[in-house]
Amino acid sequence: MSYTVKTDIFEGPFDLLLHLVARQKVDIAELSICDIADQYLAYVDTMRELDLDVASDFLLVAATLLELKAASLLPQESMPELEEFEDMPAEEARELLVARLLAYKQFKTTAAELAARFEATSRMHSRAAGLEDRYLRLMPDYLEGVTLRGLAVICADLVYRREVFLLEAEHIAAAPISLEAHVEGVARTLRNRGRAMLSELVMADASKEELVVTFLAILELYKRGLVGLKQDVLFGDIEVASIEKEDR
Amino acid sequence: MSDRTEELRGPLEALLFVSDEPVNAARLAKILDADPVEVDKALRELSDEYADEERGFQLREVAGGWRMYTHPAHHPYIEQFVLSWDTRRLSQAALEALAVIAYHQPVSRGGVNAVRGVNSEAVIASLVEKGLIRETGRDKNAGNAILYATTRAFLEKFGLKDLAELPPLEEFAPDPDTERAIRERLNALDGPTLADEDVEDDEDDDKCEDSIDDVE
Amino acid sequence: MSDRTEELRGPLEALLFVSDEPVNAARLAKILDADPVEVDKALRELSDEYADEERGFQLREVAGGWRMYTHPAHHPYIEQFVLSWDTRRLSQAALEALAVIAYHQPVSRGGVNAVRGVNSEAVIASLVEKGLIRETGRDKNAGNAILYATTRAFLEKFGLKDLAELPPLEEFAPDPDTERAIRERLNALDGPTLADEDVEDDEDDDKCEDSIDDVE
Repeated sequence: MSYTVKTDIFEGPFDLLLHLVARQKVDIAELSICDIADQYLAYVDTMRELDLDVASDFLLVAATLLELKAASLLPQESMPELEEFEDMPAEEARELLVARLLAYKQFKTTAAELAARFEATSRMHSRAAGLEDRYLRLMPDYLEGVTLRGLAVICADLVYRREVFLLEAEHIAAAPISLEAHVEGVARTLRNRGRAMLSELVMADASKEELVVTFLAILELYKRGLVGLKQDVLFGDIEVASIEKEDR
Repeated sequence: MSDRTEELRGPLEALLFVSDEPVNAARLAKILDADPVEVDKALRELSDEYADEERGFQLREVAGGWRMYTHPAHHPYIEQFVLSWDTRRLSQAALEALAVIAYHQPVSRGGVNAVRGVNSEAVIASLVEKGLIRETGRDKNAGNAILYATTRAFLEKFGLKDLAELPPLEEFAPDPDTERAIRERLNALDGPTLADEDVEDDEDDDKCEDSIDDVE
Repeated sequence: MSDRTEELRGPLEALLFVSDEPVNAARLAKILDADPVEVDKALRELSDEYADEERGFQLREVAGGWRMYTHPAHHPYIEQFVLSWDTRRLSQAALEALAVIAYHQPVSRGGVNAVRGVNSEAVIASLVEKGLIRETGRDKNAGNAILYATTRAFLEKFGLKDLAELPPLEEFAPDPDTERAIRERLNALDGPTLADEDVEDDEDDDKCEDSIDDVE
């Protein structure tokens, strides 16, 4: 299956943590949250170079591990606040992490079972030959109400949307503006301020290219689930708000 | 076969042959103007007959109905003949998300994220597009987050009669050794011994709602 | 049946069951790596067997080869069954795929995906089942991807003599060059880089993702 070839890519922070936890079969007594945390961070570090977006998914668990590590070194110290594990004593945070990991492990196993079922079922083929001609006219009219013109409009619309999209993208590519840099820039601003209007995110003297890239950056952040968008009136200013990552 | 089920065989085969989805016995009985119990019996006999005679096709009960499929033994020939390498596989990420949805349905994206520990938006969209899951409502208690459930196509593609046929989730719980190992390894060396506290149920982790709805 | 033709029965039934057109004995023999004479014999025996046992389907030799058909004795039931089929209309996704296929045929799944910006596997399968499109060949230059085209039923539904009668897309597009540009792009996209092996990574088939690649 496809995932077996990407050996060093993990499907999420729990997947990586599970891998690290399971990898060391020996010396259980020697292992500690410190080792795990260090290994985890080392991995996230290499990942960060490869793909910042992927790495960001892993940071909450990294932060939790760090908290646990700190707690194990300095049990009396109070811990910095963490989003999901906020105000939670280290022990509880650990317990939650263990519970999450166990639940994830359970579903990973379940997924493997489902994959096996899917694989087995996909070796049995239903008949997709369609009806014999004599029955075709009896079939319900799945295209009821659809006109030829309607079909053409749908196709033209798709094609046009796609075309504009590509043209815009090509246009931007010509300018030395990195979308990823803008994504980072917008994300940084939002991290500091929580929310901002689109008009505030683009400089007053921004070129059309910069405007477009900033807008694309906002769409990209929206797609990644990092920001929410709100526009009160048509053609009005757009509010971009950072989303607390409580659902990670 | 009894006389009656013998009579039903031909018409049943013809209907099943042309059907593009699983059909239940009641519907077949109605079309054949026959007793549903007889039809059900005839279907089971037919299914056994195909199996006994090692025919190229089989009759299976899936997704709430009966449908003919080729026998898996002949898959390599069929692949060569029509399907080529057009086999439809699912990524690990998609399978994980699907597993969570299958067992916790109806469940929000936040619920799936919580179990997987990672944003599952893209995989959920791809599962919807593949027709394996669908939107089934909104969670009023969680910012109107969209709830997802599996479809009939899911049952069919996974060879399940109904959702009750899903193997119990408990079967997949990590064994005590794994659990102990995970606990120990995430434990501080000198930390307090962990009591066997209740493992938190992830279904209830729905504080993580649809992130976009939060803002609006 | 002789031992050998007995052995061939299962695989032959499986192949004929899924085939949507007559297949000749030579082709079947090649796929099964069997003696064409034996295959021909097995086909005749199978055909007789269906007839003797009054099965719901029959195996007939028609122009171009062998094909399974429903038995005429059961036609009234089948007609009633087909008439009872769910009249749900096509989803927006299915209409989009159909529109793209109508205008760009023959086109691969990858080509439809490229225009729609999302994976179209499930809708294409449903359009085939509904008899609106069909497989029409393979794209040798794109990993043997299956090519799709509309069916005669599609033409009849819209009262078209042939595809040339489809209203020109240009009438509906703001830019007359668009269609040509897209065709060129589709051809480019259909190339080996977008071979169908990649379909399992559907999460990546996303419009936005494409855009990032394009920009960088």
